[in-house]
Amino acid sequence: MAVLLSVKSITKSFPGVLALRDVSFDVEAGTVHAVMGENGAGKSTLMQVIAGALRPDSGQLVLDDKPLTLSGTRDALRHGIAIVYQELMLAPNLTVAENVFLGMEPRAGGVLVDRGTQRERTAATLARMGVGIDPDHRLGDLPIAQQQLIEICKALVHEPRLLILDEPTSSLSEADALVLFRVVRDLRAHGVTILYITHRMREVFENCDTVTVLRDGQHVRTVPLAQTDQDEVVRLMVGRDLAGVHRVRPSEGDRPVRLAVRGLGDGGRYRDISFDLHAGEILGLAGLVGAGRSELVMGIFGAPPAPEGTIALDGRAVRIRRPADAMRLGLGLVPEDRKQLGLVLGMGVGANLSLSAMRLGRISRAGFVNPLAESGMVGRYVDRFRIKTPSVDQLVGLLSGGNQQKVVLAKWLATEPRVLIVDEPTRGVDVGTKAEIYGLMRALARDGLSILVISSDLPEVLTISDRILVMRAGALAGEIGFDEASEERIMALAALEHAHQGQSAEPTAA
Amino acid sequence: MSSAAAAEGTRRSIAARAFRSREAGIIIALAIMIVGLSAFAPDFATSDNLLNDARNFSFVGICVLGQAMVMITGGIDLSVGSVWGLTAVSSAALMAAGLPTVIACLLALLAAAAIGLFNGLCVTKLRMPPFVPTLATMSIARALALVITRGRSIDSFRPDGDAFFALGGGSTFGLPNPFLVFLVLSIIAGIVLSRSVYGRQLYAIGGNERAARLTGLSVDRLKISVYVISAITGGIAGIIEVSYLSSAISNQGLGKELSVIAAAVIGGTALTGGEGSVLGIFVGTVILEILRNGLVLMGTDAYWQGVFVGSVIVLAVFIDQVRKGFWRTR
Amino acid sequence: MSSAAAAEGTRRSIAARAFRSREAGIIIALAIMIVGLSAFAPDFATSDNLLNDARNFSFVGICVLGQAMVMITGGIDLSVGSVWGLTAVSSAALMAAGLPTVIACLLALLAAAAIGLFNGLCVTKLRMPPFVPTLATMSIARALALVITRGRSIDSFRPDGDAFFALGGGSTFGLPNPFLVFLVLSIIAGIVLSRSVYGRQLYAIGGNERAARLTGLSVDRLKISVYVISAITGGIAGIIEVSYLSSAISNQGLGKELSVIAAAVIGGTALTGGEGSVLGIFVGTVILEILRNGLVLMGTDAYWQGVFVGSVIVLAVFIDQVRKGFWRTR
Amino acid sequence: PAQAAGKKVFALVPKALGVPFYAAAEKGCHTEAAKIGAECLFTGPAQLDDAEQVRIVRDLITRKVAGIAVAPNNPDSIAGAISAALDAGIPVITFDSDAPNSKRIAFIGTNNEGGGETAGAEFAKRLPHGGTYAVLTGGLSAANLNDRIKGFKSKLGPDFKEVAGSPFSCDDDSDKAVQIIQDVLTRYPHLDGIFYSGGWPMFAPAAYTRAVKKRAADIRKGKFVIVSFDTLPSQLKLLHEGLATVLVGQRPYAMGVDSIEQLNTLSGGGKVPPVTDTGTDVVTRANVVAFMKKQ
Ligand SMILES: Nc1ncnc2c1ncn2[C@@H]1O[C@H](COP(=O)(O)OP(=O)(O)OP(=O)(O)O)[C@@H](O)[C@H]1O
Ligand SMILES: Nc1ncnc2c1ncn2[C@@H]1O[C@H](COP(=O)(O)OP(=O)(O)OP(=O)(O)O)[C@@H](O)[C@H]1O
Ligand SMILES: [Mg+2]
Ligand SMILES: [Mg+2]
Repeated sequence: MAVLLSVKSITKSFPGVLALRDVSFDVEAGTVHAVMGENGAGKSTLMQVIAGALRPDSGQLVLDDKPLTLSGTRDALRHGIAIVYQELMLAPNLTVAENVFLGMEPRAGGVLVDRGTQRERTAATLARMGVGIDPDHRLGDLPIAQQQLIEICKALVHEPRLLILDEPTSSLSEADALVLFRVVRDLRAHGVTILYITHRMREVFENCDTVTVLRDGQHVRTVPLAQTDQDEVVRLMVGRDLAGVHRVRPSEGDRPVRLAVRGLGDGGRYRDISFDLHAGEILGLAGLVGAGRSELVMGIFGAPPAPEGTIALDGRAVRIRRPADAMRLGLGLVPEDRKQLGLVLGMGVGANLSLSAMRLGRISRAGFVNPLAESGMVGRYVDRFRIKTPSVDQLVGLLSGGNQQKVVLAKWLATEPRVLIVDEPTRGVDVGTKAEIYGLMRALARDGLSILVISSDLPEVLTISDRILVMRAGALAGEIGFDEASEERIMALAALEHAHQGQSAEPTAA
Repeated sequence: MSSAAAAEGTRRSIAARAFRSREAGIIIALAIMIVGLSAFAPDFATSDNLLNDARNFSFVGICVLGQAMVMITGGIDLSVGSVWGLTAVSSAALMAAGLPTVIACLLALLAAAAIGLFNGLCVTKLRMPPFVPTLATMSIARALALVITRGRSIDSFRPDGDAFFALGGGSTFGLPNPFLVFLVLSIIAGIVLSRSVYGRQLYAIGGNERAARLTGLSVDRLKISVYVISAITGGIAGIIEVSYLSSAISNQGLGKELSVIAAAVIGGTALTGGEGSVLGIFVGTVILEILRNGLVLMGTDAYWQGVFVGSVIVLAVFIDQVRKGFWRTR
Repeated sequence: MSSAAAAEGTRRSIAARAFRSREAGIIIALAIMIVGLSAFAPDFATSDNLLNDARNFSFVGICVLGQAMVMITGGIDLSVGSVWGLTAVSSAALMAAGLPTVIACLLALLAAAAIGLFNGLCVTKLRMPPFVPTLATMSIARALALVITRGRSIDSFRPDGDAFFALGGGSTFGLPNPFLVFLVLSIIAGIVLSRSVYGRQLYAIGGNERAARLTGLSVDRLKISVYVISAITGGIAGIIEVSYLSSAISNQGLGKELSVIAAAVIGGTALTGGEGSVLGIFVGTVILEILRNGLVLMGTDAYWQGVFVGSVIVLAVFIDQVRKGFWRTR
Repeated sequence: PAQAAGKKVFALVPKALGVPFYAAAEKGCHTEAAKIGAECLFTGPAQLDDAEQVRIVRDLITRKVAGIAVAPNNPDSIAGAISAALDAGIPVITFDSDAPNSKRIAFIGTNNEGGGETAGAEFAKRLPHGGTYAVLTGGLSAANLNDRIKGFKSKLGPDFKEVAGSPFSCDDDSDKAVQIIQDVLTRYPHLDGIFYSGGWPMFAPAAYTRAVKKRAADIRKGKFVIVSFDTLPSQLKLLHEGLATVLVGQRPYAMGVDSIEQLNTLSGGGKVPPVTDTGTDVVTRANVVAFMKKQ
């Protein structure tokens, strides 16, 4: 096959960080080319260089055997290179259609926006992707999952020859991911070349032809997937063998109920939800995007409090009016959207880490922060989570996606909670770290921490959950015990025909 | 609720119905005021008085249009009041120096535009927070106005005929000319903001500048343009006021930046950018003026007036919030 | 670059070394000014003159401390100038009415705090953009000051002994008392902002309010508190000024909100929240005052002064940007 | 409401609210109004702003008051409004500062230039050999203050020299006024005199006393001359303590009284003199005690 793009010894550094070091490899036309690597390996940086969003310090891009120097993203688009960034790059105050065509608006009479065309072409592209989103809907009102789909749509309307997808599935549920894969195959069929970044092994082996592995900003190897296997890829990424993560049967013997939720609902997004979370249990909460899982846990956490239903902690009924109450009761919530809800991007890693612990007086005395205790704690968590950052003062916003996720987790564990709710715990986290996080959660559970895990990544829910609840359209669709658990059963419950939606399954209280 | 507001803000540009509902709250507030005033101040509802008001709020109103565009990109322009003054005196001075009216006004507006350009360059190329350069030009433009007049008022100028004085003092079809100017500019601004590529891109910058930049918008040029526009609107207000007062003095437009920004904010323009509509700021402007006018008509104790002004501002915005609240939860 | 600034902002609160470097640029600007002035205005560097300056910038400086806290949470307080005036006249009026000095001042400060509370409640509970309620109270407080004085000046009050007058007029260890008050408050504010849980939470709110909320910070209560503090600092400035002038008049602190916000911004406080340090605003405050003082000492033409003020503001911030630039790219 | 109340409503429009000078005029206005059973409506712009003042006058026309007495911020811009009032049958007179080119029926007050000349004469008399002087003013564009300064300078001989940077503007802010005096005395320690076109620095007695401390002896010896406009209590006290040389006072109270009186006559169809000079008080240390008693 012909080489479409070749990357020639690209080097890129940021203040205090050498993100890419002399990276070279070829991308063959009409293939789906996976790029893998640990968090902070330099994947996004490399992609942004290829898409003209970043200028390399040195090195050269070659497109169709012609040297390519990009003045910016517009320029890249002109050469047929489109990118979907790892973080959403959309204006929440504009409509879907306006976002899709931002900077490339179809014009009527030279100056005015041709709304009709804009709307139609957006609708058409969305239809082609098989998503039913109203082009006139205000973007900010959509959940991230859908915003992610809009990002992809935004790249597609320009009919690129080279499409870069930077962790597109990280905020998509299994179902939406399938949509994406269909689109990807469809594009490949039409000769479009795709650079595909993900941390999910299975996606790579199911959808890609070739994989390029980066480690610490250096190119490790580019190999056709046919000639390799998961373990090798992992080894290439991590530089060592990883003990594969296996399911672990929960210890027998009835554990006391830690968190008891009864008839929780907000009348719309989630209704009449009842379940028990036992001490030291890891309870999975599966479902499609839009099932209302995030809203549910937010309701438990008091942000905003659920209008209907009751919550009991260790048998005592509790009123949780605001997150502060929840924290005081020993609850922790790692939110779904780390940028909007999890982190203060403008503050340093350390400051973010200590923010929640600070309030509980863990590292402060008489209202004043104890610098030693703080730096001590921060250091511990940065090591424990292997957070890749030049210094604890580095802006969280400048960390790689996965490392940001680690900071959010660490921040909440620093509060030493008794119940930890995690919404998409490993979104954008690399295999190595995933394994660590799973191990960590198990360890914490063993020490008696109760964990409620929302995950749209089926293998993930299966691997770590002792028990799985499935939500559908705002109601509990059912519960799956450890032994019956399988992807098929989960999908069956999660995606039942909409005839049944609305009516909720009977409480699953023990 | 700001997001809810923005939601409406965008919907507006798509469905005219929602457009109305976006500003419903503030319009209700205005309606209440009008009813109240007509009741307590019989002279208020007279056409004479209303026409006076229309003339009066036009000066600030014109500036608000420019200011709103700056605010939509997430900026702020404090220099507008001083630019107003500088343009006023310089146009008068140039006429007094014998230049033809049109030339004099154009030159004065050019000076205004230059100040706007300076603001824009500082904000974009030098990455300064908008507050800084516009605060600086606020002080500089005012000083230049003083330098030109040496504190005296310019009134000796006799433009070709009194046609010039009609601009601010005259009326057409029974409507005061300044109001007509304001009306026309508002319509233009309304279309530009809600329908034009340029306008939508301004909202995009206010909504997510980084995304706008990465999408290839020439953010800097767009930002510079709004500061220039804002300065020019300030200049237009100044020139019209000169023709209205038939005399220019260096402290014209003094402190007006506050009324201008206030009108925009009351009209639902967000200082954080990305939100705002012409209808909203129009209403905001009207509220502030009929408030001032109404208080005098009702013969309120001069010393207490400030209390009423403040209270009404809060009330108006409160009504707006309440409405949005209802709108959100239903 | 604002993010880079924030980076430093946080670093400061962790490593004192970086703290210094954060404000390096603006300090350099100040140094240049001082050198320049000492060269061109021989009288500038005299201890008498410097002590006068120290007294003069203390009034505004005290307000800037409160304002900065508001701005760090992403808000703004326009009412500070009027609260200053209201507290001034009401404390004087109460003393004139024969109340003991301390009681009178406390009551006046209580009134100020009430206004701050009102602002805070509007911003949090009613979800108003900070600009609106503080603009309203700016107008209300000023009007109340007028109502109290009916435009006259209050100077007949005789507080118990002249101890009260020493507060603003006297000196201790050769340093003017207002300056000492400012110094002490600055140190307290500095420690609170960089070391206390309270202060760190303010930065978090300014950086990402939703995240802060979800992290269990009682955002509303924190926000309300800063508006109250800002109002109280305004009140303190007012009272000290009364004791300095030994008379109160309704237009005290008129338009000071602008100087206060300007000082904060020049000192590197971001109107967008999450950034700002006491050292920075201290320097910002000093720059503005010695600028005014220096222009007089150099005998600059009165009409041109505004031009210099504006230019120096831009230059100071420019130097700061340049430095940050170098700092960023190395 | 004017008619409804049955009382005639006369409006007194100052240059700006919150200025002690006009507060005195308001007092006169109210007392006189009460005497003749009319109502005094005192209203004006929050700060010196001629456009705002024009609007207020127009509003008063709409409100159909029985008469308007205005102290124009800008004689030219007010002219239109004045004509409009007369067309509406509302008599308009000016007080404190005049608008000679307008249709106003009468002017009450000392025109500021005249007052300035008086001050200038006093100043020159006390510095026979001339000398260097500074001028402190409220706002560089305030017409009435500029008139006072114009008049003041017109009486100074060639051997008087104004220092660089003068006139210094304090924006009607006592605090800033005192600061400026400090700065000026630092810069020109051997200054021979200062002219305040308004009493601002002296409204802050303690601060003022400190500011001129160094030259206090010179003032008493007549080596350093301070001539100030206005004769408010705190100024008289300072003059008595020898911290000023001459006070030139207009008579705001009288202006308030006469304004209502004349408006009343006019609204009754009567005639009034085109110009009423309320005269100026010249207060020196010699007659200050007597003057204070008189008040
Ligand atoms: N703007 C920036 N300023 C400073 N450092 C940066 C910046 N962007 C990225 N980095 C650093 O460069 C390195 C590579 O970042 P990059 O985002 O490419 O990693 P990644 O492979 O995409 O990781 P992930 O899988 O978590 O997305 C990281 O150490 C990151 O902290
Ligand atoms: N695909 C969708 N179609 C329509 N509405 C959706 C969709 N996805 C999300 N929503 C909206 O968001 C609400 C719930 O979204 P939420 O993010 O809570 O889903 P979720 O189960 O948490 O999925 P995830 O957490 O994996 O994103 C829905 O009630 C709906 O209002
Ligand atoms: Mg990445
Ligand atoms: Mg969710």
